[in-house]
Amino acid sequence: MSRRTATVHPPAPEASPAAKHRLELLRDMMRIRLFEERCVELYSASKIRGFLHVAVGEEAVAVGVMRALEDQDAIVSTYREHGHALARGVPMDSVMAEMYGKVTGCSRGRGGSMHLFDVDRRFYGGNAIVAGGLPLAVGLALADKMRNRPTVTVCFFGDGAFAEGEFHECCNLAALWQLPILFACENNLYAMGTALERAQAETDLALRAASYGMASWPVDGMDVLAVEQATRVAVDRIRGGGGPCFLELRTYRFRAHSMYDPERYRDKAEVERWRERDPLDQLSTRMREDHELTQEQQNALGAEVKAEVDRAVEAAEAAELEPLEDLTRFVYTESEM
Amino acid sequence: MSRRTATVHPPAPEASPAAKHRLELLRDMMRIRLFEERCVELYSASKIRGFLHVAVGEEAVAVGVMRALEDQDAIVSTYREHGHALARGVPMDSVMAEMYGKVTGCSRGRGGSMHLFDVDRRFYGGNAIVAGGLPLAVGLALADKMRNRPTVTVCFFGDGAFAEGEFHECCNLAALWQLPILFACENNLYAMGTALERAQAETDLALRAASYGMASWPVDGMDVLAVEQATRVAVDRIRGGGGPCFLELRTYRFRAHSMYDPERYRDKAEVERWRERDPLDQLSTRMREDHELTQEQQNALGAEVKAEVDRAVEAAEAAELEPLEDLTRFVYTESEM
Amino acid sequence: MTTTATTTTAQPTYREAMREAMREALRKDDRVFLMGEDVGRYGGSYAVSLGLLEEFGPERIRDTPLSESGFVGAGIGAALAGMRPIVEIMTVNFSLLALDQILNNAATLRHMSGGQMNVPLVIRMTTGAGRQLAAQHSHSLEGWYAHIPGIKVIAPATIEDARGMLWTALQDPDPVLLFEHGTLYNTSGPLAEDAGPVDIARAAVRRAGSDVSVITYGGSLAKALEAAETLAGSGIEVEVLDLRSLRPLDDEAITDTVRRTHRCVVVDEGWRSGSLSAEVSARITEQCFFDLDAPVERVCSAEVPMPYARHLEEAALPQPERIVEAVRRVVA
Amino acid sequence: MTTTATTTTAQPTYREAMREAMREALRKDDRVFLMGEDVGRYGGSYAVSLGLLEEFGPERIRDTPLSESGFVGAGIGAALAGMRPIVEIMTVNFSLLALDQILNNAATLRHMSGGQMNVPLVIRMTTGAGRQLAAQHSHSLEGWYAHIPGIKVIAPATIEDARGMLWTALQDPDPVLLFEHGTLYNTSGPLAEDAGPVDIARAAVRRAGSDVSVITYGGSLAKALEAAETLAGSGIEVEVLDLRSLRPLDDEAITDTVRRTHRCVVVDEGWRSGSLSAEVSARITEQCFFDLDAPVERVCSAEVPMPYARHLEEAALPQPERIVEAVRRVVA
Ligand SMILES: Cc1ncc(C[n+]2csc(CCOP(=O)(O)OP(=O)(O)O)c2C)c(N)n1
Ligand SMILES: Cc1ncc(C[n+]2csc(CCOP(=O)(O)OP(=O)(O)O)c2C)c(N)n1
Ligand SMILES: [Mg+2]
Ligand SMILES: [Mg+2]
Repeated sequence: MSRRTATVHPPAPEASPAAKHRLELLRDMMRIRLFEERCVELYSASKIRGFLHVAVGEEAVAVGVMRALEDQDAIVSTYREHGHALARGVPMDSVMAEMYGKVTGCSRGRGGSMHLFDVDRRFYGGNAIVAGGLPLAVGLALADKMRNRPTVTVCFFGDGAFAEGEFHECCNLAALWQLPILFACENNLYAMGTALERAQAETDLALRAASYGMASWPVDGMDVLAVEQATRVAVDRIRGGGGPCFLELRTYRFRAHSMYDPERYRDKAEVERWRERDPLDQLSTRMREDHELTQEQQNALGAEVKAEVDRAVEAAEAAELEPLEDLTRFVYTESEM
Repeated sequence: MSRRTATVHPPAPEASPAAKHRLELLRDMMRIRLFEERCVELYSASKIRGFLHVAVGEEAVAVGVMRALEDQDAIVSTYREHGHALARGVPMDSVMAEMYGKVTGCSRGRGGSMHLFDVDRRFYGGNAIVAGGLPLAVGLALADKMRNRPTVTVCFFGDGAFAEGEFHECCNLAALWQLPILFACENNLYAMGTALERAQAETDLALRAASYGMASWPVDGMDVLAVEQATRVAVDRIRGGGGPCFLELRTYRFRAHSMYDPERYRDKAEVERWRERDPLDQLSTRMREDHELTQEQQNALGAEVKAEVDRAVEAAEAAELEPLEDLTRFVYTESEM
Repeated sequence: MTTTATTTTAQPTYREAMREAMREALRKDDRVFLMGEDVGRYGGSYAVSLGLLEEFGPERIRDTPLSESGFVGAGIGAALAGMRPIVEIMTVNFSLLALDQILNNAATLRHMSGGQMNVPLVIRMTTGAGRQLAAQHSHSLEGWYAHIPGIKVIAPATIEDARGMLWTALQDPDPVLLFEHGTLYNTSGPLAEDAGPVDIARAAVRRAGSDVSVITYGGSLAKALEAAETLAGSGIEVEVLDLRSLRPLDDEAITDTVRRTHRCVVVDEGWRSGSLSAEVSARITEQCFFDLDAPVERVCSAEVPMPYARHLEEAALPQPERIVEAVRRVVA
Repeated sequence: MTTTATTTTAQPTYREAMREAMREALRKDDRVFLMGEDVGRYGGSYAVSLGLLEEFGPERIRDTPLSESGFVGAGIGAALAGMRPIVEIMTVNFSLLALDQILNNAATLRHMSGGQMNVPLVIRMTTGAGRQLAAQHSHSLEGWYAHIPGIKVIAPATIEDARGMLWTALQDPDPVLLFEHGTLYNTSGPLAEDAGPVDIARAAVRRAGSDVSVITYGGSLAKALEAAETLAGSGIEVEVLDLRSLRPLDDEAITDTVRRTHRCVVVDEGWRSGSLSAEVSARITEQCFFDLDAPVERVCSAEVPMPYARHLEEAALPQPERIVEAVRRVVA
């Protein structure tokens, strides 16, 4: 099972391993960015329907975390999970086909944007109930621990989940039972239109998680290298039997919560300030400064990724719909029905 | 509206106000103790059915907290609430009649032991869902705050409620909205058969409550004077607009969780150790040492309280059952039906 | 789902009618307040409360954290303390997180206390499918809620009811759950300038007919009326009854229409097994069995978590064509 | 509610039969584990798991904190990772706190993922009234759960089924909710030494009769059989059908018995409106309307949160006398 699908863009011959690595991170982030930007266009063109939540601006979190995981590790995600899926290696074709509701989609078109699944990659899906995926992650980690499997389960969730009781039940269970689970909190400062300080009595989320007695710390979620580094530290600790860890990944969503959001609750200036910390620009600038990346290479990379997105769209357009007579399949396991 | 029903046992003429006060506290605790001991007998005699949870050993919490409240304050309680009801001034006759399921009961016999209500005394009832009463308390406090009423809502709950998500949602709401609510946690070290350390990753409950940014501290729940004192401090602070407070009232239940509990999960020695700190004995001993109470007075007090319990039992025995034709009353408000 | 600021209009949308109903309640009764996720700054996830924050302020248009059990229970407590809360739950699926409070507290407190108190609370939520929101945002559980004694359940299907049911629900001393079907918000229709409160206890005949009764409610009403039009073309006169109140059910209206037409189809977006349509069918059997010329039929949703793909979602839901077929079967 | 340690016996109680079923499963399949509040040290709130901790240890007999949503969801996750969890919820009322996990996850994950996974989970819980536990501990919601596609719902009413249904449920690749009526635990009856797994898909005729069918399940079966005895005294032969599986329903068994007797009474401890009895009645109308000589009747619980007082609780519940009266009406 391979977590990466397409081959990595060939770096200049003299590139160091570190440089190669950064190039891969940049490339992974670009794949997410261009994929999601295209999805927004496709939504306006009514090719994609339902709710669409993009994570533009938060790509460093998805890429940094996934890079630090092994194939055997499990992931539980949210409804804002295109980036998590792509970074985990779910083929872009199957993700785009899912957005189209086609049978070639990673959930056969039954899930859509909020419910991407790929069990072969232990990607246990997008979950559209805030905090609803956390108990699943606790159970996955519990089973792996009972079976002495050296695996870590990562659960993504947003700052909004902190107000849900389910989150607290899960923190306690994970810490009480010392489960191999990484709580990956994407703190983008808003839950829909509700700013963190209007939703949480105590806004220091890492501190609150620490009150369950687990290792917990904040991370610059706009710096992919920092995210990867922090995740490696956490995952090593967890795999070593150290119990659960909590990472508060401080990030920001550049776009609206969903396609229906007129963004009345925050001002453009704030968004602009954060855009200056665009995780893609930060990394590419640094790589150019370090002479690891030329403008030409960057353009070529962009063109290559754009081509991948184009192919995914073409494939999705051409793909079949599931036959109507299959409507009631997958409610129960067929051998049993 | 009077919170006390019977008159206070007349203290010796030379008794100081402080001595009078302690005598009242002792008397209130004795009323609870003798009432509950009688309930256990009546259960064995099948006069009382359903679940019966007594708080023998925890009387100082009920009496100390209630003493520090005003008539306009509101109370939300649990299924282990006989003591809370009696200390709040719900007449013993109506509580005993409720245990019997009689129409003269404080809930007309529809609630039983776990659902004692007395709205005139703002006693919003026993609730048999662990942590289920907390959201009600948040709402009562919210309404009083919106109406600028100088009231405090006290919510009782056990250590077990800490694991329930509802508890955490309520801590956050109360602290975020700075509501006039007192979280009265009766930490008796067990949730049914589950010891605190096998249920909570972090067993310092006051510390965890503090993580919501509210004033929070532990109190010796076997010392009625300490409980009353701590509650006064908390209630003054809350009434003064200081936002919610949390008290961890460290206590212990001397008897089984309910009448069905064979107590396999704790050893007799532990129970015996705690019995040495019996809140009634502690107070009466101290009063005798301070020459505020003679053995004769204490015996007389016991006889008086026993007589009150006897009268309550007689009244309950003699009381009527609600007529069968009224079965479906009180599901909807009648003017509307 | 964009919207314009409300003005009382002759052709308001369902969304605007609901908003106007809330505005009226907030103006008339200072005990009324609205509480829920993103009802304020955001303007409501479906923009129903847009503009109310500006008019009534953050105390009465109260944004809550994501704590469904906590703030629904808080609504119950506030009602006990004399307020008249309107609690908004974004989508019916999330109400499952608050079900303990709704069933174990709101529905039982009056009875458990021997009638000492009542819970004058209104809980509004969006329900139903049809917008490709998939399996965790498309349930239609209003009929399921109608199983619970101690609460009332209403489902405004028209602009008049969207405008008029809320106030009446707020006058009710007991908890009322009000379900707004997500596909209705953008529908619009004529509304009298002086439109106001309407009763919430009785069903309403939305179309008179003598051949067969189609009993439905909420998001399925328009589909039933469309089917009735089609059938009128082939000479079948359908009477369409809009239940409006799912608990209690208006038995009189149900038996009246069945006694008139002797044939009945119940249309319900809930999953077929155990849906409200079963209760309606069972009651017809109990109350007018010998008036029936044919077995009562049901047109419900397929028993499948709602799929995302449009063609599958459409196939899973009651549609005018399926209603037409069912009617043709019962009149055959 | 005391009990003695289990021995395989010729006259086990329902409690002992359930315990033996769990012990067998834990022995046969090391993927099986039991998780819930007080299942270990305490021995189970109804002593069903008494002694299992000593035999299988705290990893496999796992006490949980009071976190219904958390540990039920954990059971789902563990099932996804290859385990075969048995999750015990003390009482059906508390399952409302876990309903989000049951409905939004357990019932939908397979479908949302396009069939990539399944959830082999068994959730056991105590249900029903009859022990004066009042309005927050006496619900009978198994029929309500039977509305949800993606899960199966079973209700063992006999010692054989208490002994045999669990293993079969654990072999099922999909989530199964198993409801144990609280009044059954102390009942006992003969059980073959070699008793083992039983099917969980089919209903069972518990008493043959030609005059009228009484369809019921779980805690009401004994009441139905008692009523049948009484009626036999006055020459009315009642056939008693035990549904056993509430989802899916055994349509064949239902129609078979109704076609034989042409008259039917459904007995269901759920609140009447929207109870499973409504679904059964509606299906009979749809599947054998013209075989009916009388309208299907229902005997259900009064629509009231369960009162504590014994006389009121008894009056609220289906009782043999009420079943007898209903049968006399339909055969009249
Ligand atoms: C239980 C529940 N309540 C409400 C919603 C509606 N909703 C969807 S996303 C969202 C905001 C969540 O914010 P956060 O957890 O910070 O994640 P983000 O969207 O910022 O990534 C809300 C309220 C939901 N999906 N589930
Ligand atoms: C939500 C819920 N889960 C489980 C139960 C069953 N139960 C009743 S009391 C109890 C223990 C509660 O312990 P704690 O909160 O410490 O209160 P205590 O009994 O010690 O006073 C349990 C598990 C319940 N009533 N409600
Ligand atoms: Mg956020
Ligand atoms: Mg305790």
